[in-house]
Amino acid sequence: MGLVDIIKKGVFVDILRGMSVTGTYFVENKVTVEYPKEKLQTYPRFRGMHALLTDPETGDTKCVACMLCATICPSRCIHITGEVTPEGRSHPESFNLDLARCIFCGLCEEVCPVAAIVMTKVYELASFDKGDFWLTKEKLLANQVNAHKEVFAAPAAGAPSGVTRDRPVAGEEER
Amino acid sequence: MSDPVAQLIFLIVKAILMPVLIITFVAFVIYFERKFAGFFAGRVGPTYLGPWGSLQSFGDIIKLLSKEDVTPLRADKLVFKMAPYIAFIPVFAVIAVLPFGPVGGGPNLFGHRFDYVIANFDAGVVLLLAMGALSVYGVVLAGWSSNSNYSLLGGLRAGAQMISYELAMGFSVVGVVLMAGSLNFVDIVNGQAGNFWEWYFIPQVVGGLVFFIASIAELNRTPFDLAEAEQELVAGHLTEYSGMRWGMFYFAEYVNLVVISAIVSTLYFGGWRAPLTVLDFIPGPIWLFLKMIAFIFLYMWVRWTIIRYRYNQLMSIGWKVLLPLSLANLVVTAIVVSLQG
Amino acid sequence: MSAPHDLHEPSERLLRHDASPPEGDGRVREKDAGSVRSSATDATEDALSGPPARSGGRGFVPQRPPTPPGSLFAPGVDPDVVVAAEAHAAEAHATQAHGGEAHAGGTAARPRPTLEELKARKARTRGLLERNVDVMTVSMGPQHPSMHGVYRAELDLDGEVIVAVRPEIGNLHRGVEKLCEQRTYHQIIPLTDRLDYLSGFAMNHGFCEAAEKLMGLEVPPRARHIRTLSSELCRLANHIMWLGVHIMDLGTQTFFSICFRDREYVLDLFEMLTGARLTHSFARIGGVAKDLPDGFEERCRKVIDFLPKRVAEYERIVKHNRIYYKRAKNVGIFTSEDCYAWRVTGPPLRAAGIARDLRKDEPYAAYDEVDFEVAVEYNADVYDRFLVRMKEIRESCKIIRQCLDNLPPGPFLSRDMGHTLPVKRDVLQDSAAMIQDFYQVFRGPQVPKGEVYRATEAPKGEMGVYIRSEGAGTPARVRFSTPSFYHGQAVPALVEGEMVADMVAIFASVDVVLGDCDR
Amino acid sequence: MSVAAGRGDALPESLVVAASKLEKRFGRRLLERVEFRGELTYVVAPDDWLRVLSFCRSAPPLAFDQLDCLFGDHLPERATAPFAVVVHLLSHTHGHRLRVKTALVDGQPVHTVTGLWPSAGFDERETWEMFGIPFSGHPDLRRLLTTDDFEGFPLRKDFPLQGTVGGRIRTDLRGKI
Repeated sequence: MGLVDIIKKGVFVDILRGMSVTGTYFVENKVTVEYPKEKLQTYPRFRGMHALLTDPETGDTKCVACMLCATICPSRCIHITGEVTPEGRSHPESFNLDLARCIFCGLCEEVCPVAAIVMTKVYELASFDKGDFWLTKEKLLANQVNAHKEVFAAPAAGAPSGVTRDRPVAGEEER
Repeated sequence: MSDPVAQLIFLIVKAILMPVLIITFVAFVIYFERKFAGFFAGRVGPTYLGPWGSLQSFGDIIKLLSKEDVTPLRADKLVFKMAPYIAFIPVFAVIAVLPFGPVGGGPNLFGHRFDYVIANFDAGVVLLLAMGALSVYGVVLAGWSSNSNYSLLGGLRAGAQMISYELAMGFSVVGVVLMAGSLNFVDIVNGQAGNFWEWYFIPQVVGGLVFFIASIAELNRTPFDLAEAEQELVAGHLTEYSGMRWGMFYFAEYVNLVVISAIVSTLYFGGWRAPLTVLDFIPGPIWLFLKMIAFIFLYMWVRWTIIRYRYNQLMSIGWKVLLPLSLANLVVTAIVVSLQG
Repeated sequence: MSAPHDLHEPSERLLRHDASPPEGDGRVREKDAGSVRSSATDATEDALSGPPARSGGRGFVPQRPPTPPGSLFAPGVDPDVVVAAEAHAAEAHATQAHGGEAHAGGTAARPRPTLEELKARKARTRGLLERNVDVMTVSMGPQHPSMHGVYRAELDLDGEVIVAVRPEIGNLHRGVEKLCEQRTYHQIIPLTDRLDYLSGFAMNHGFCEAAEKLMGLEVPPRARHIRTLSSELCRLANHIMWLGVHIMDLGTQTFFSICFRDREYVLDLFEMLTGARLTHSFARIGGVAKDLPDGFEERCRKVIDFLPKRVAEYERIVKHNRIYYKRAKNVGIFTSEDCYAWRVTGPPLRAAGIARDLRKDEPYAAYDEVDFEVAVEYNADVYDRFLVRMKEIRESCKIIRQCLDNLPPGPFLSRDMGHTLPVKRDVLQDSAAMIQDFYQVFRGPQVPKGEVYRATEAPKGEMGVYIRSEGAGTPARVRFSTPSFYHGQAVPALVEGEMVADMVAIFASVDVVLGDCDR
Repeated sequence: MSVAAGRGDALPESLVVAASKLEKRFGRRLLERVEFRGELTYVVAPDDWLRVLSFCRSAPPLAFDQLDCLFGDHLPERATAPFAVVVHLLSHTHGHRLRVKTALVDGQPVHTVTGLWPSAGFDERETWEMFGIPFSGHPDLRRLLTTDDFEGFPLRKDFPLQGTVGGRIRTDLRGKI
């Protein structure tokens, strides 16, 4: 413990050094995203609330009720009843998804052989009503406006837009 | 209007105005603490209530008032309810003896003499130390009466900590008292008349540092916030408090912050005096206010940067480092003052 | 040697850390210890830190020699520790026995304590441990602000000294192992995310490595590189968050925010890559779910260029801060023997001077193709665990950069029909892939009968996965031998004799996540 | 790159040495020896459990100084001894791993190994609560992960995946704690 160390301790070099760092943070640009006011854009792979896509030819869902998604689902949250239409097409009579059970793993989207079920960019899922978590076929079809553009269907018009903010890039936005 | 009557009226006005001003100021200090805590962490702090969130403290008060006031089943109810007041009231008493402008001299307001101090009290420093010691009781009693292990530990820590730091604080103040030759804050400020190199922080640099560190301990702020050490003791002595009772402790803490920063400026940084005599045209209270703000900011900066000492380390610093340092400072000051005098 | 009568001693002794293991295995594996010393980082700042061996400064605990009053703010420097350390340093310097690990400062070699010295230091820093004192029992957790998750510890306190700890876990038990027995291998992957939810991909990865070992499946090189990259990103996210939480536990709330700010960049990358921020579910049997997206590489490079700078800033705040030094140095000493006995792995083990890293020792994914150093420190205390993690952040950045540089072309998922889910694009275009899709979903992969155990280096320690297969598409028994489970168990051995304030510091320093612990 | 990143299915050399030592010491009391994917498994009788493991722990060529994990298993298709306790050992000295198993009937105790590796404490508690395999000599054999009033042994194959067991709100304790 030399004299230099004692002097350094006496004038609080170590603490002042730390304070200089927080001091720079004090004046730097802030990274806070004030959430309800401004929202971040999700990435194309983001796994949000599900949607069923419509087949533009028939106007009905693309789903053929093959049960793959219901089978692969680790939390067993998809319930499908299939039927055959008069034209001979396999078709889900009911397609229910229990969002309260869903763990958003994305396996249903991955295994779907006709790209009917997709995960969208909707992530604000809180609700006061438990019934809102029971997604029927109609709700899932209506949600396809929020689907990511990159999936295999063309994006439907009228997707809602909010005040969005770009992601901060490390080392760029600040300082 | 005779002079005594005018003085009485002035006294009443000052006695009402000062606490009100301090409380309003404290509300904003709390807001700035939260805002700056955010800034130091790269966040933005409160933004919603009022412009830039500036009314946040008032929102807090409304929230605290509307919350349920829970008293633990097996708490010592009388003590439990008294403790916040015991913590709250003594800190105000010190305000009375702090000068915030020139005292004495000729008539300066409506043809009468207006003293910028509530009480020109000859033993002001003693009052400061006594009241500081009293406010510990609030913490200790709160810890004891809550009937919770965490509270008890917090109260014990607070008691031990304040006693040991009170000593170092007292001895370091004596250096200033010796230099000023008086226990009166007014005389202490008058002793620092002149430019900023006449202030006591240069001859009393060691005492000033000790006083500053001890004052952080007195304020219960990081790195000495062991009494309520959130990460260890949940909230220490405040664990069982809720609603406005908790709010009073919280408020007392910030009143204390304001008062202590005023005291540091008064003892070592010339009080209401301007740093250069050419700047004397700016009134004294403004200088005091600016100095207080600077110290409050410094306290915040320290709090949001560095981490907490452990209990035994705190005690060993208090007894093994700060106390000997302040004693040495006292001896040296005494020798120098007696040689000069 | 095998003396069963040794094992019938009173129960208390068996579970305590002082149950000394039999002789013959106290050897510290000095496996290329010299080469792993990274000397680059901060030579100049070491001057401030003073003598490296310093007593805990616990003057008021009885039975310990009173520490002499040191200089300003310094606790008494234990003369014998310093003498021993200096002797050791001189010896190391003179003989260069360990391969010349003289510090970059050039003046003094950092002393490397032997196991015996560490034991002695531990015995000295632990306070009075009398069982029959009047104790105050405090229940710490599950709702304590600094208990990570829902861990609960009942502390017996003698004043501020912890006399005994009784850990209680299980508040987050979800029965993952039971669920795994009912799910195909593909379905288990999302469940593994939820083990250590702070580093989800590392958990995916560990399970997939085990399953691939069971199946004898080969992973394409591109997939292995993407896995390595993602695992290291997990390590970054985990260690940065660890730093924030650890320093917050010592008293500065600011750290929590600023570290979360930087973790956000990593999570951002994960959202871009996997579609989720925490529960990635990204690894697949035979590869990864998706290829790197456009623009990922550029962003990723920015992050890994940026994070080491940030970490250097954080080190400016805490590394030589006298308070952090006092709070962390010689606190929670856990020697390599203790680590073996309690199966404490990962950074705490590496902080005890053992260069044990499964990435090097039992390489998986692309770890044998990248160049990195195992972070090792020698004092086995909280401070050294901090140093190890900071080094690991830098090394992870290095690994990620190499993965990006050397990313081989080719498939990101094995084309093996029998074991892997097909790539989505193929399913839509190719009927064979569609058949494979149906087969995999309804039956699961083709797995031979047998059992495997595969351990991987998760950010928190070694994560072992045991799978026993009966040949069906679902495993017959899965066991996740997760690091936090054992770290949580070792808490009594870690903290008994320390003080309450150290409980939070030490508990954070071994990095326990309750999802990982309770499974 | 093949399984386990190029390690192949061959046993590491140090493990071969260790295995020969172990076999020399215990001979026919090692009931079964399985090699699979470069991992070595021995099955021992429950009575030999502690003896074999303490040999593994202390004999220098084996020197298994770390217990990687200990857990139970249930094989209802095995009529005689449907339960198993599996131990994974790791030697930091040599860097090899070993698996040791024992087969048990329902309720048959097996000796604790907490004296050899303290880290077995939680493992054995978990095995006991999940499979009902008692460990004689364990210092603190209580439920670990489930609630105190949990009934049954959840990881047995006959235990249902869904349903409610235990975890009731203890109204009977109201006012007493």
